[in-house]
Amino acid sequence: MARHEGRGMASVNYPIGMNLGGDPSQALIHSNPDGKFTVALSAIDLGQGMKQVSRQIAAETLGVPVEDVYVDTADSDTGPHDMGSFASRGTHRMGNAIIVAAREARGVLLEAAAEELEVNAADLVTDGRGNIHVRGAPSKTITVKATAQAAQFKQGKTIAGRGIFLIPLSAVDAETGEMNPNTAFAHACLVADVMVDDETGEVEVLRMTSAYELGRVINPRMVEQQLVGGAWMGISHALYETPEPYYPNPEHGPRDFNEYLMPGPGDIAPYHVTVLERPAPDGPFGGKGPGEMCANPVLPAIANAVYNAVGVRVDELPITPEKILRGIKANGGVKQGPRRGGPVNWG
Amino acid sequence: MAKLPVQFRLNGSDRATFVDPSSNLLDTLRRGLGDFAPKYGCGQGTCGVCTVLVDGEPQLSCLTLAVTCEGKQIETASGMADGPNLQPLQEAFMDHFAAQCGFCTPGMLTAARALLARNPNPTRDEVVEAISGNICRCTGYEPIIAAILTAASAPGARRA
Amino acid sequence: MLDVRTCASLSEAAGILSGDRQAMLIGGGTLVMRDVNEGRLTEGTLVRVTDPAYRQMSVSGARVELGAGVTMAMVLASRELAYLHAPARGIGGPAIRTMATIGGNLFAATPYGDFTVALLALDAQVVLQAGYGSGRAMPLEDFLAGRERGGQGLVTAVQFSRPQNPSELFFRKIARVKPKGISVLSIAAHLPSSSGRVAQARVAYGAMAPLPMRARGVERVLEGKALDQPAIQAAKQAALEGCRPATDAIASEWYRREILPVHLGRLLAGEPR
Amino acid sequence: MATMEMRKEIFADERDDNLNVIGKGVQRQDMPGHVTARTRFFDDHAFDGMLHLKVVRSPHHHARIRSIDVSAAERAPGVKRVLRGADVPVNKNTLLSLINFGKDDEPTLAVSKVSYKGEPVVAVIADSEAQALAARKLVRVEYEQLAPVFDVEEALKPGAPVVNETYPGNYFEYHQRFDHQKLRFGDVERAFAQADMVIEERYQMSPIEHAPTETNGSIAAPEHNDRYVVHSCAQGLFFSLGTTAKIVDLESNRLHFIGGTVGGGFGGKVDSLTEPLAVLGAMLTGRPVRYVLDREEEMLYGSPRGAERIYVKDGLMRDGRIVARSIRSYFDAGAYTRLSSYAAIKCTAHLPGPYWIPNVSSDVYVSYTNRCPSTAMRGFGVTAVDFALEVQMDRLAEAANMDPMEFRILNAYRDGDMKAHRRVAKNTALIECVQVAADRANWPLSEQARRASSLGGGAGERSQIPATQLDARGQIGRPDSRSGPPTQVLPPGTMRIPLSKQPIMDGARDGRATPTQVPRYEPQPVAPPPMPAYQPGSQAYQPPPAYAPPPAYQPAPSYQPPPAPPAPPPAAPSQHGAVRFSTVFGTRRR
Repeated sequence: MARHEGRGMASVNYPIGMNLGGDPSQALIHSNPDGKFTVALSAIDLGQGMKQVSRQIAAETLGVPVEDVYVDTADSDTGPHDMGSFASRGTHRMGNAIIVAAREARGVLLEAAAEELEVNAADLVTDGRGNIHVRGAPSKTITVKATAQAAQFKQGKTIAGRGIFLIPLSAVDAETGEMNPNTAFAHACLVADVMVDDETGEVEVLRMTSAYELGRVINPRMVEQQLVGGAWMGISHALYETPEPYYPNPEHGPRDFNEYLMPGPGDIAPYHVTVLERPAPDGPFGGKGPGEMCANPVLPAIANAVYNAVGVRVDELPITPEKILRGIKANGGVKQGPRRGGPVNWG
Repeated sequence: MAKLPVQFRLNGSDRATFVDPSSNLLDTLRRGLGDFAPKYGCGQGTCGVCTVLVDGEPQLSCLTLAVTCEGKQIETASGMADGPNLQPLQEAFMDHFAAQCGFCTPGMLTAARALLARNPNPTRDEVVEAISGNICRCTGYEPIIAAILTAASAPGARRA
Repeated sequence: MLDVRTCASLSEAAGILSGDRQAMLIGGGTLVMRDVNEGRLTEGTLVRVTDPAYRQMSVSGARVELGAGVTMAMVLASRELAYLHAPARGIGGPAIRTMATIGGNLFAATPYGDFTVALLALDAQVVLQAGYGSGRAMPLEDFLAGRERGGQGLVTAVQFSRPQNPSELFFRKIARVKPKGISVLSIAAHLPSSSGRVAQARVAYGAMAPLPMRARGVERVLEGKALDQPAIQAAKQAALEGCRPATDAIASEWYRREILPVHLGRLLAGEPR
Repeated sequence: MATMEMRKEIFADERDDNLNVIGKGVQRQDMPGHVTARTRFFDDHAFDGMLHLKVVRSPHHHARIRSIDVSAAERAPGVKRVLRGADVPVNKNTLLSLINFGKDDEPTLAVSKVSYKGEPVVAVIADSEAQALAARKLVRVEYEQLAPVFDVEEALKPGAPVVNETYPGNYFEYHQRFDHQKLRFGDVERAFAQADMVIEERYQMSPIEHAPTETNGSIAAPEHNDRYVVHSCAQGLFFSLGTTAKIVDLESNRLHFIGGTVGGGFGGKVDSLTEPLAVLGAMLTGRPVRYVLDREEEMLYGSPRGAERIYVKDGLMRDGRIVARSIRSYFDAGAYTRLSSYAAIKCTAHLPGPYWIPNVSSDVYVSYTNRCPSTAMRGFGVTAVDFALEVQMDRLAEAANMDPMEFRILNAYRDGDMKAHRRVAKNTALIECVQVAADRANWPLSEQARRASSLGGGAGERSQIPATQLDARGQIGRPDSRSGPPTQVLPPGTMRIPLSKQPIMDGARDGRATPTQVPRYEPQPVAPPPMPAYQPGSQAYQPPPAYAPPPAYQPAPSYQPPPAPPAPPPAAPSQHGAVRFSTVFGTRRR
């Protein structure tokens, strides 16, 4: 028996939002009489965190504490049209629509505060803690709550906003494929260390080390959720999953979570991510969207690591123990590649 | 086919309802009694999202005949919090961001609760074993394992 | 529609099962309820047994008897049954183990049924009760051979001789997913030794044939040998005798044949999987 | 163990980090609901008198339906209604008809033939789930089996079984002209001839199931005001509402969709697999109807990420520069289009990966086979090709005798580089990711690689659009369409598609606060030379009448998008998606 360690890497980019545009998102925001805000959307939270991303973008734009904003999604009677949660479009498209809506609501809020403080609205700033004051004169202040009450019960103003974000649909040339596909791209590089058993073809992912450039990170804890969960899914796609294990032969499809193979909680590899932020010129606060791409580099990085470990190229996913074992036999044994680097430097 | 009465304690309250003889506990809790904490994920015993405690032991409610629960103590994730006060296990799940879509969370919490009741100081391997019947498709398990280990070391964790 | 009959005694249940072709025993529910939930089982009577004898364990004597309704969790809770903890832990996750019974495992279709593989290595007998009569014991292997035909009666218990030296029972389940996955294959080996030589070896496989099977070739070559490299090599050579593994969602027939000797060799050599 | 760190100093001059809550790891709004089990998913709603719907599925991969007998099922206990194809008001749809892309090709319930194992044929609605399951067994369908085809390349061969009558060649038709989507940039053939090495490999990704822990499903219930409330797991609420409104032929405002809290999707809940039948059931019974896929249905018939087969051919110089990349790939759509047509375009836009390569071509096909239709999944159109490209990159690095990291950095795209789809790259950061990952993995890089930057080294010559060889490969109706001959050479710098417009951010009345970056969105001005006098109408290869596409689909009235503003002739893209995609894709500026 022999186990062989190998190391592989891959680098990728990923387009943010629906290819070619034409995918509008709308948002509505309104305030209660005491300055607490509701964002009404028809966006979908699949677990990726749409509600919280929307909440933080709305709170930042409004200039109020995040606790003073709740996101209500999705009800087609109250939330205006949105294309949906796919194509890494949620943060980028809906985030921008929310900014538009929140800017409008903020404009009314500041106008109302200006009227109460008898100053010019252009001179007002928010402190993000529920107060509005004159720039450079913190003592000349009014709370968001008092402003909202005055706006609605005294001034007759609706502190509300509506927003849409649309990248207009663009065409594709039939003969050259020329097009305007996307406006923002995220980037990643991932290194996988694996151990391959040359008698059984089994692969253990020892650790993974990656760097992701995601534009502005709206919420680092949620980015971590996506990247860690996505890396697990990447291992799963690379080594385990398919509903057609003998594709294109359609037989032997799995019928349950026992037959559909995915890594269990005992198969987790230690993982270190470094996040870089190069803001997207048209993203909300420069945000892009990490949700989809985070599995992608794992697949080739593991394939390349397996090759480095035992000299077998598995070009058909998933990289099952059977395919590796067949490859080792076809090669007449293990052919290990060059060592690459030393112990990890996760410090 | 006549419906059969069934009565048990659900999260500390006596509850009774009528079921088809072949009804499973999952449907009985959800549609008969309105406790939506246990979820339908497979009906096969392969995903764990319907996990409940029956007399303190973890059981898959989708594979449990409702009539066999007569007189038993059933506990679900909706009964975990003490009023508005969260259990350390729930707080640890929050602190570790151990849920994304949240669909597996009630079953995970229930599986973890069964573990900590029996073994207040589990090793990582024991935590992994305890949730091995519960599928999570979002998190990669890591934050869930970390949350359970944190809860185990928290003061008052034994309550969980 | 489905009805449920609850029987306070084993003989009552056995009587119903032999008299009503649409009656089916429900133990822990892990097999039957799936068929109910997915609509494969829509008519007939589910027979449930509440007889305490059904869940009785006598574990301390030379002859061990486990009621068919004993669950994997009960096995795991028994210190006397430590030699069966590995196969019991191989069944599902904790919630499944609270429910899954030894009797049910005898009926689990390949690649399930790993506990049964361990029972084969222990030369277990199955206690059956047909109608209202008294029980009869039958070798597990014979029981399995007739399983698909059905009509053998109600399985009330399994019996086997307690291993003299529990550390001589080995079990290994090869799964893709850790810690809980279904079998690529499983191996159980009872290798009693007498002055350093194997005597009366019993080796069994799961997922290497349509039913859990005995590895008679391996048993033969190990008999009377010390567990040294040549013996292990001979066992690996003989490992595939009688195997008819399937191709399924977990692994192909080719792969199962390739790795069985590898894992058998590692098990016999005391190496990790 | 998982750890994450932020490297704020990189690109720091491009950000203003003086923000209040953006960038903070504050708790999720939905987390308290998750840990107390109070989060309500679509199925966590109780209705009095709720009925349950189960479908009868085809046991065959490909078969003609001879007869359907539902009489016994209709008489079964608890059964309230049995639905067949004839009961579905608009029993043919394609998902992207909502944006006018593609032809309606998929029935909700099969009528005359089934094209995949698991295709729904009959729906049974009963008081209880158990009764619906029992009655489902009583439906009798007689089939006459047909030869199936399972391989994407076999399906495209002449004489292959016709999977989908709407697309009788077993391929999605692009621009009403080609059997695939093309990408042409430079002259790959000439570059291959001049390259030191040419490396060609085949890659295959098998299908992948989304496997969310919550299966697809919905509950539809009659509401007051003669409307229907629908609790849905859809990933696009209005997408599902629109699809449902079209299929059940109901005005959109008579549907009240509630969702947004979904137990995982990953792309598998875009297809509206259950909503139309649940609503139709509620309409026809006057009762709430619940239709939830069981796990086996979800696994086998819940539409996977489709398989892809990808051939990559690269021309490589000994110094490690890639001088040409040619790709031919096949999306396995399964029996119906769903979203595969879109993925092929997205894939084309992604090529040749995040590298600057002066000569690129690709031919991306969508093939129909007799398997469950595939759909979007996390990384749609990109995941498989990234696998292929990055394994290929490993091969190339080895062939050039270079370290794989250094090889990536050498070939990485940088700000100002021209991409193969003729737009300039901006905001790139591949090199920095490689550098940081190498550092953290303790993978040594040369001084030169460590000094490289996405900000420099691009543009200049690399920003130019080369002269490009065009061809007629895959033109519909040509007998030798696989080896279509060269047609013409586009001069350097040719652009035919208008640059994208500024994003529209409508609604703001307050122009003062601009907490976000000002959109800088127009591509860098690349001075296009005068357009060549290219007249597509004058080309020799016009589709013969036999291959003329059927009349364009007219969207349902309730989904008529706003009228397109006046546009440059002929039918340039509008701002509102009102133009048929099939036309859009075929349009070029003249």
